[in-house]
Amino acid sequence: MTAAPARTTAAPGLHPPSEPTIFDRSRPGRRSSRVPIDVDVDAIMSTIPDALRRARPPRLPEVAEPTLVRHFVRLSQRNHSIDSGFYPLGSCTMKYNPKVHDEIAAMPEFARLHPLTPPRAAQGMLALLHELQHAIGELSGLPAVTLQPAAGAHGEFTGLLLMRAWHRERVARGEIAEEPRSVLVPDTAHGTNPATVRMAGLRTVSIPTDARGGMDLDAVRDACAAHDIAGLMLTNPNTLGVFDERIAAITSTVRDAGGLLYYDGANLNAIMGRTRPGDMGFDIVHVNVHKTLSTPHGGGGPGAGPVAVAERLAHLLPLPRVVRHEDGRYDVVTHVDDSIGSVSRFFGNVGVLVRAWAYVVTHGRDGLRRASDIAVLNANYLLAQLRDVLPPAFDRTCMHEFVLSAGQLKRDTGVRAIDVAKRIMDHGYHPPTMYFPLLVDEALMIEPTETETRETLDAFAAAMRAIVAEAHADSQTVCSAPHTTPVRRLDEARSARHPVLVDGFVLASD
Amino acid sequence: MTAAPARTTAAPGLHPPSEPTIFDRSRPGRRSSRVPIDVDVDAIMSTIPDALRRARPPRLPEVAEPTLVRHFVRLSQRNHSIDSGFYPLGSCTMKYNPKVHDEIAAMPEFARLHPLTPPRAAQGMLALLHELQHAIGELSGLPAVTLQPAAGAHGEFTGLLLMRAWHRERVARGEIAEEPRSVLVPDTAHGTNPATVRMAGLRTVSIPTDARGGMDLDAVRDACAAHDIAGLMLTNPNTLGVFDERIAAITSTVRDAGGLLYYDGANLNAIMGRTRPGDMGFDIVHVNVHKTLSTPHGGGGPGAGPVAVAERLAHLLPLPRVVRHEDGRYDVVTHVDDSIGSVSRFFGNVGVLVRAWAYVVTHGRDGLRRASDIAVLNANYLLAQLRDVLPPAFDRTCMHEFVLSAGQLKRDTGVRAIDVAKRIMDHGYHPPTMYFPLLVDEALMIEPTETETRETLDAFAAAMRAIVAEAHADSQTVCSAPHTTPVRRLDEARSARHPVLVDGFVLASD
Amino acid sequence: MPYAPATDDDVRAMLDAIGVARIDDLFADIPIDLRLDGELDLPLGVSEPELVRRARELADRTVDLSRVTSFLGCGSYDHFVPAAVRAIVSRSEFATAYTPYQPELSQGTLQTIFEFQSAIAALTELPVANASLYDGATAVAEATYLSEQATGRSRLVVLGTIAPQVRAVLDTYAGAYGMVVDVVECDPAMGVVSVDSVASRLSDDVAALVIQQPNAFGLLEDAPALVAAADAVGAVPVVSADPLSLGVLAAPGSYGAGVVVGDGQPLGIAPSAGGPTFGFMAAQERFLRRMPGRIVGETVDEDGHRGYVLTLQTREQHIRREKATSNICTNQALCALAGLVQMTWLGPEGIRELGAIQFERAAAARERLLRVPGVLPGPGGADAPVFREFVVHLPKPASDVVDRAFDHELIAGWPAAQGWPELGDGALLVAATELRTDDDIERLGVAVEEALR
Amino acid sequence: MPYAPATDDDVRAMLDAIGVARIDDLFADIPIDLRLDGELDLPLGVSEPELVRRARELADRTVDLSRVTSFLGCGSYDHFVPAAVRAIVSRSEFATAYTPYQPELSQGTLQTIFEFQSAIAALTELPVANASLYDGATAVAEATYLSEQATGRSRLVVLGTIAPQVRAVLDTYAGAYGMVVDVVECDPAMGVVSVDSVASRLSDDVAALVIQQPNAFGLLEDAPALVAAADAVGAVPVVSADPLSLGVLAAPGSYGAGVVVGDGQPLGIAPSAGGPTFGFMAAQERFLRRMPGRIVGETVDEDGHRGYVLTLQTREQHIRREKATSNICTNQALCALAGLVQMTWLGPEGIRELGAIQFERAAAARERLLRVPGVLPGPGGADAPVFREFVVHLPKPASDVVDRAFDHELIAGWPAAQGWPELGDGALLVAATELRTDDDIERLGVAVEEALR
Ligand SMILES: Cc1ncc(COP(=O)(O)O)c(C=O)c1O
Ligand SMILES: Cc1ncc(COP(=O)(O)O)c(C=O)c1O
Repeated sequence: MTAAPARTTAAPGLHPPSEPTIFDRSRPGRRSSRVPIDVDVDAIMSTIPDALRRARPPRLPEVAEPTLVRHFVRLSQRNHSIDSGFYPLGSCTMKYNPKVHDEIAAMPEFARLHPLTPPRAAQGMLALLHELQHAIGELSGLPAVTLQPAAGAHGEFTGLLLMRAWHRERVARGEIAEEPRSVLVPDTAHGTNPATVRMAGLRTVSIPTDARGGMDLDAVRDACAAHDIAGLMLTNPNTLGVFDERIAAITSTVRDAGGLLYYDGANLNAIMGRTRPGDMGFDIVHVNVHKTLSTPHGGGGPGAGPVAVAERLAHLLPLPRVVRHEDGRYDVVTHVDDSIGSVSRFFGNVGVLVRAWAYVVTHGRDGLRRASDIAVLNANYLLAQLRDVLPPAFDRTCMHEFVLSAGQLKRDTGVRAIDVAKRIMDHGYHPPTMYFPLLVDEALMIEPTETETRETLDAFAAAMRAIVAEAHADSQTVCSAPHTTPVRRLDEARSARHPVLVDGFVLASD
Repeated sequence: MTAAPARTTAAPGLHPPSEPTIFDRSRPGRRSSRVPIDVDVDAIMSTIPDALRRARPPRLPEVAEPTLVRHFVRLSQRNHSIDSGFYPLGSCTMKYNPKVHDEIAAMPEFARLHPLTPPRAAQGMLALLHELQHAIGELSGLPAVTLQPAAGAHGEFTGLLLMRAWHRERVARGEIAEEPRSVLVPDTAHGTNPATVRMAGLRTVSIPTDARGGMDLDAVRDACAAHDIAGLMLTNPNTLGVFDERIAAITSTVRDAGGLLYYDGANLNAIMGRTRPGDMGFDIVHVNVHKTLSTPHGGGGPGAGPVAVAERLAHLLPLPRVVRHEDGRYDVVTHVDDSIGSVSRFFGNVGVLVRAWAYVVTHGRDGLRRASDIAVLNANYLLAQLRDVLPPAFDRTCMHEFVLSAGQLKRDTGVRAIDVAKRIMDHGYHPPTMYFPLLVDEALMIEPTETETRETLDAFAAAMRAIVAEAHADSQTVCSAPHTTPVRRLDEARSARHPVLVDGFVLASD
Repeated sequence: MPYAPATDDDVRAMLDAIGVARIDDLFADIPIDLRLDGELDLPLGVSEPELVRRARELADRTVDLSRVTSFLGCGSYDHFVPAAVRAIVSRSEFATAYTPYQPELSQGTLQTIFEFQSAIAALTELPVANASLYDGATAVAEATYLSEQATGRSRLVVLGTIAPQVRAVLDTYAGAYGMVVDVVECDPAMGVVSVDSVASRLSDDVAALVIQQPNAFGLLEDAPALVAAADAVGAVPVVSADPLSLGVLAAPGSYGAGVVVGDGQPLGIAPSAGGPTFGFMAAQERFLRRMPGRIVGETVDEDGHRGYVLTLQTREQHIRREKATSNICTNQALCALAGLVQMTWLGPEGIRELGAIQFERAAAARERLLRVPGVLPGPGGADAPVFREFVVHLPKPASDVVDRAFDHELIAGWPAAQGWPELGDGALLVAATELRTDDDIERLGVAVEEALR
Repeated sequence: MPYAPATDDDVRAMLDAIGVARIDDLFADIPIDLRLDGELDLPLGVSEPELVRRARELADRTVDLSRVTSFLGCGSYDHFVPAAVRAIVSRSEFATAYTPYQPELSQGTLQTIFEFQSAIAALTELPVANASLYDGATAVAEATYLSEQATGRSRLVVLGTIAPQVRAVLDTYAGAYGMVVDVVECDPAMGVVSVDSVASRLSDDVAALVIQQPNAFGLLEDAPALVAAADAVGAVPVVSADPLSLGVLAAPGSYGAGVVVGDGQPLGIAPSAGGPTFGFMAAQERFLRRMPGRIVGETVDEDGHRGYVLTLQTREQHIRREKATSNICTNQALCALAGLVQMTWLGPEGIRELGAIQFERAAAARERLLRVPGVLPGPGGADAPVFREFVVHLPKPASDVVDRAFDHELIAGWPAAQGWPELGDGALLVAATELRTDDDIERLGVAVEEALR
C-alpha cells in the first residue's frame, strides 16, 4: 500500500490534531436538559440552611444537545478500539465483544433492577447470577464463588482477605501461634499482585524466574523455609505466556509450608476446558471476566473479578451472595458469621456479569474449550512468524501470548521496544504491551486472542518484519513514529512535572 | 491551526485510503450465524422440484462476526455525518436528530409490531399515527392526511394522483370535457417535481424565475391561458431560499384556470407556526419528515413523505388510513370507493413516523415555531458574513437557506463552485449543495439549520472566506482539494464509461 | 429548547449582525394576511422524560411481540435480527449522513451500497442491482414502468397469487402511467397459476409478466416455465422474490428473469408496523441504463486508490428531470445496509439453512393445524412444500378465531379473506418463522382448537 | 463458532506453520495428571436467538421497573438517563478500547477522562480528581487508606449515618490495613450526628473523619462544622457526597473537605442491580501524589499540539508495585464517561433544578405517607428537608407492607431495619426521584394504606 497524500496546506483537515474540550465549547445560557417537573427552585433552596447551601453554581459546561453529541462522537473517533482494528495488547485479552451481550445487559428488567429488590421480584436475575457462579466454579475447579469484586485487582484483594481470615481461624483454633504475613510473588507478576499484598496488610517475598521462564523452585523452597508463609500468588500460564510445568511441585511446597495458593486468573483464557486451577492445587482464584469471558473494556473499565474458592473457605466469602433453595427458589444471603464482610456495595458489577453469563451460554463447554484452543493456536502461529526477527524471551511453545525482546534490535540499530510500538501504529495496529514483564529486556508482549483471523495475523507479522527491516535501513523514521496518528508522541515528562489535571474553565472564578 | 505532519512513509496509516470489500475478506467455511433449529437441510431441499431448487449457493461473503463488525465499523469511519460535523447541504435540512427518537422507534412494542395486527392489539400505535396525522394537518393547514408515502418524491407522486383523480371526478360530473394534463413547475424546482409529473402521466410546463427570485407571474398567466392546467407544483420558500411574496396571486391565477395547487413541503421547516400552505391557497402538500421533523437520513433514507389535503380531496386519499371512532377507539380503514388505492404496502415508514411524532411532542407548538425562527436567523446570519465575498444569487432576506454564486470567483481565479466545495472538506465541513438550482451560475446552496451554534457558523464563514482568499493567492491548492480526506477526487467519468457495479467475487464462477 | 442552541444573547448579537431588530422582521416577505394569527393547535413542548413516558403509555396499549407469539405473515415476518445489525446501522456516521453526493466524505456509505448491490446480484444471479427502492411493492411497480419504457408496450400480465398489498400498489401505479393490468387468477385448490393459462394471455403487446416466488400462499410457482413463456413474446419477465428463499430456491437470474425485485424486510429489518423496509431491484445488463434509483460504481481517485461514486446519474431526476427513469430521490439506504449486514451475517450456508427452516416450520404448523377437528387444507393441499406460510380453512370465521385465540397470548394468523375474498371467511393465512418453537406451534394448535369449540 | 474465525483449513495450515501435528501438542506443557479428563459440567453452546430467548425467560421472571413503580433507594436510584448518554457510551471506539496506555491511539478516552476530572472538580470545588474507582463504598475505603498513609495515624472516626453498605465495605477494608473504626451514632430521632459527640471522639491519633452528605436518611449533616472539627486535630476530613446534590448543596471543597468521594450512579448510570457504577475521588492539592487510580494530564505533542496522557503513574501498581498508592488497575472508565455526559447534559442549571426536585419529591412522598393512619415520621421528623429519601415508621413490619404493596405494581421502599436494626421492624426507607409523578405518590399512599388494613 502506498502513502496517502501529505496535507499541503494550513486547513485543519478532516482529523484535526486536537479538539476543543467540552468546556471550551461552553457558552452561558446553553443547555441540553429539560426537567420533567416544574418546581420553585429558589423556594426549595431557601429551606436549606445557608451554610449547607451552594453559593455559586458548579462550573459545568453549558452546551445544547447537538453540541454535546457531536463533541463526544468526534472524541470517540480519536480512539483505536477492538471494533476498529487489531489490538494485540499482551495480558489484556482484547478479544471481540459480542454485540448481543450489550443488548441483553440493557434489557429494562436487568438494567433498571434495583439491588435491594425483594428476591421474589428478582428471581430471573438471581437465577442468572447463580448460573454464572456455577460456571465460574466449573472453569476454576473451585466450587464456592463470589461475584462481588469489580475487577481483577479487587478479586486479588478479596482473595488475600480470605487467605488472612483462614489463617486467623487457624490461630483461633490454636493450630498456629500467629498469623503468617509473607506472600510469595514471582518477579514476572503483574503489578497489582504486590500492590494488593500491601493493601491487604501482608508482605511480598519476590521469587525469581528460572531459565525456562517458570518459577525458580529452589527459591520457592528457600523462601518457604525462611518466611512465615501466608501463601503464594501465581499466574499460570504466567505473564511470559509460559505454562509452568512444575506447578504441582510449587503448590505442594507452599502447602507444606502452611500457605494457601492464590491463582491470578487473568490468563485463564488460555486453558479453559484443558486444566483448572483447582486441579493444579490452588485454593483461591479470581477470574477477569473482562478478559476471559469477553466483556468490553470501556477504555479502562468496568470489568468484574469474581473469586472462586475451595469448599473449606466458602464460609468466609463476602456478602451478599445468591443461593438456591431446595424448592428451586433463589435467595440472597446477607449475613454469615465468619464472612470477611463486603468488598463492594451490592452484588458487584452485574451489568458486566450479565455479559459474562451470556458468553458462557453461547459458548458452552465446547465453545469455551475451543476459544482457548484457538487463542493458543493463534499465539503460536504468530510467534512462529516473528521468532526469527525478534527473539522470544523464552523460546518454547507459548500459551495464549508470548514476549519478544527488542534488546538485540536496540543494540544493533538504536530502535527500542517503544519505537517499534509507536511505529506499528502507522500500520493501523495497536501496539503490544511494552516493557512488561520487567525481567525481559525491551519486552514486547503479544496476545492475538482467538477472535482474529489468520489473515490479520499474517498482515501484522508482515508489518512487524517490515519495521525491523526499516529499523536497519532507516531507524529515524521508526524512532520518530507515529506519523499518521491525530497527535504525535506526547510529552509525558512535562505533564508529570507540571500536572494540568483540570480544565482552566473550572478554576476560573467567573 | 497548523497542518498535521505529512506521512513520511509507506505505512498504510491509521486512515488508509481504501478498505477491502467484505467480499475481499471472505474465506471459505467462515460464518457469523448459527441457526436456532437443527433441520436436515438436504432432506428439505429434496422436497423442492429440481427446476426450482438452487443449484449452487449464493456467492455471499463468508466471514465470522468479529470480521463483520470491524469491517462495517471501519467503513462507517470513512463517512462525514451530522453527528461528526457541520453539514450545510442546502435543501437537505441536515439538523440534529435527537437520540431519544431512535430508542422510542426501537421499543419492542413498536419495532416488532406487525402491520396486520388486529386493531384491538395495536391501539397505542394507531393513536400515535393519528396524533401525527393531526400534527401534519395542523402544520400544513390542510386537515386530511395520509402517512403512506415513503419519501418526498413519493408524496409528490401521491399528490399528483390525487390531483388527477379530482379532475377525473370533474370530468365524470361533466364539469369539464377531458382531464387536464399540464402542470406548471418553476425552473427552480427540485428534479423530483418534473420527474414525478412524468411518472404520474402528466406534462410539465416550466415557468421562469423573475428578478426577485420568485415565479414570473406573467409567465404563469400566459401558461394558464395556453395549457390545459391540471395544477401547479411549488416550493415556497423555494430552492433559492426566497419566500415568494406574490404567492396569493399565483395560487388564485392557477385556481381560476381550474388547476389544483401542490405544495412541495421540503422547505416547510422555514415557516412552521408562521404561515401554512393551506392558508396560502394550496390544496395538497407533502412534508419531508426527514427534513422538517428531523429524522436521520441514513445515508440516503429511509424518510417519509406524508401528504395533507383539503377536506374536499379527503375521500381520494390512499389506504390504509387510521381513524378514530367517537368512543375513542382507533381503527384502520382499508376500503373507500374513491380512493386512489395504495402507494406502499402498509402504513408507510412507521419507524420514521414514530420519530416525527416524537419530534412534534418534544417541540410542541412553541418549539416548532422556534425551530423555524432560529433556522431562518442562522441562515441570514451566515449570509450576512458571506455576502461580500460570494454574491448571493438574489440579494435579499433569505429564509432557511440561501444560494451564493461562485461565477465571479471562477472568472477571476478559475476556481469553480466544485473546487470551493472540495476545499471546504479540508476544513472539516461538508460542502453546500453545488450547481443547484440550475439557473444560478456556479451555485452554492447553504442551509445551516437551527441546531448549529453561532460559533460553528462563524468558523464556517471564516473558512469560506479563507478559501476565497486562497483562490486568489493559490488557486492550485483549492483546485486540487481535498487534501485530507481518505480518498481524493474520484474519477466519475470512468465509472460511467466502464461501470463496475458488482464485486468481482460475485461474478467469479468459483 | 434543547436542540436549538441559540441563547437570547446569541439572537440579539446575530440580529445586529444581520441588521434587523426582531426575528419577525426576517419573515417580512410573508404577506400579513397569510400569516398565521394565533398558534398551532398543538400542545406545548415537553421534556425528554415526559416524552418517554408518553411513548411508554402508547407502547403499553400495543402488543409486545417479544412476549406474545405471532403467526402473522403476508409480507412482513417475525425473523431473528442479530444484535450486530442494530449495532452497525445505529453508527452515527451511517445513520446521520445524507445521500453520498460528495464521495470524498462518503466512502463508508458508498462502499456499503456497492457491497449491497453485489450481495443482491449474488442472491439473484443478475449482473446489476440498485441501491434500494421504497419497498417490495413499489419495486414491482418500478419494474413495470421500466418494462413499459423498454418495450414501448402497455399491457401487464400479473399472476393473481402475488400479495394483495403488492397488487394494490401495482394497480395504483400502473393506472398512473396508463398501463392495463391483466390478472391471471389461480385455481383456489391448486394455489398456483397454470403456465398454460398465463401463456394464453401473453402476446406481443405485453410489456411484462409479473410473478411472485414463493407466491403469497407460500407455494412455488413454476417460475422457470413462466419466465420462458414471457420471453417468447418479448415481454420482460419480472420476478418478485423473497430474498430469504434464495438460499434454497433457484436464482431467478439463472432461469432468465429480466428483472428481479423484492422486499428486504426478511433480511434483518424489524417489521415496525410495515416499514421502513427496503425494495431491491436487480436486472439484466440490457436494462442498466433504465434502472431507477441510485447506483454506485467502483472507480479510482487521483492517486489511483480504489474508491466509489454514485454513477450513471444521467438516469436520475436531479439531472434528467422529466426524462428521468424514475422520480425516486430519498430511498431506504439504511435499511439496505441492515440487509447487507444480515446477508453477511448469514453467509451462503446460513441463508441456505434458514431458508430450509422456513419450509420445515411451515410444514410443522400446517400439520398441527390440520390435526384440529374441522380444519381443512387450503390452496396447495396438505403436502405441497410451503415456504414460511400457508392457508388453512377453518369451520368458523377466521377473524373470530383470531380474536379468541388472542386470549392465549397468541396471534393465530391473518384472515385471508381480507386479501382474497374468494377464499371465504374461514381462510386463515399462517406464517411460522425460525422463531416459532415446537411449543409455540403446539400452543397455536390448542388455541385454535379451543377457539373452535 | 461465530466468534473464533479459524476454519479447519486454517487450523491445519497454522499447525503446519508452527510445526506440530495437533492442537493438543500445544498444551504438552500441562502435566498429564493435571489435565481435565472429560468435559466441563456446562451445557453445549447455543445460537444467538436461543441465547436471547434464555435471557427473555429470565427477564420475564424479573420485575420491569419501566412498568412497576419503585420507591427503593439507599445508594441506587431510579433517575432519568437521557438517550444521548447511551448513544455515546455505546460508541465502539469508547466501549471496546482498553486503558489508554498508548496516548497517540487513545486521545478520545484520555480527553474524556480529563473532562471528567474537570467536571468532578467543578462539582466538589477541589483541584484534583481521578479517573474513577470501583464504586462509592470502595472510594470511601480508598480515602481512608490515603488518610492513613498521609497521616501515619490508624484510627478512623465514622458517622453512623453513612449508608450501611458503605459502612460494611469500609469495615472490611480498614480491617485489612489495620485501622480501628470508631463509629459515632446519631440520635435516632434527630437522624443526624451532633457535632459535639463527634468532636469528643476526635484526637491527634485520628487519620480521618468520614461524613456522608446528605446522609443515608436523606438528611443534612452539619458538614462544615464537622470538617472544621476534623481539621482541628489534623485528621483528613473525608466527605462522601451525592453528586446530584451538589447543584444545591455547598461544595465540600468550599468548606474545607480534604477528600471528597462518592458514587456516580445518580449521574446517568442505570441501577442494573447495583453495578457497574463508578466511584469518584477529588482532593486537595496536598494529596495529589497519594491519589489512587488513573489520572490524566494535559500536555503537548512533538508538534506542539495539545494532547492528553496518563500521568503521575509512579503512584500506580504497574510502576510502583508494592509501594503503589493503591492496587487498582481496571476501573469504571465507561461509567465515568456516562457520568461526564450526564453532567454535561444537565449543566449548572439543570443539576440545580434536578437537585431541588429531589427535595420536593421526597417532601411530597413523606407528606402523603404521613397522612396514612398510623404512619409516623422517622429520623429528622416530619419537616426537615430531605434529599430524595427519608424514613417513616409503620405500625406493621415494613417487609410485610412492602410485600403486600407489591400487588399494586409498586415497590414501596426498603425495610430500613435491614440496615439499621435499631430503627425497628416498622421503619421504611422511601426514595422518590424526578421520575415519580404525583400520581405515583398517591398510589404509594393508597397501597400502604391498604397494606396496613
Ligand atoms: C496478570 C494480571 N493480573 C492482574 C490484572 C489486574 O486485573 P484488573 O485490571 O481487572 O484489576 C491484570 C490486568 O491487567 C493482569 O494482566
Ligand atoms: C425541494 C425538494 N423537493 C423534493 C425533494 C425530494 O424529497 P425526497 O428526497 O424525500 O424524495 C427534495 C429532497 O431533496 C427537495 O429538496
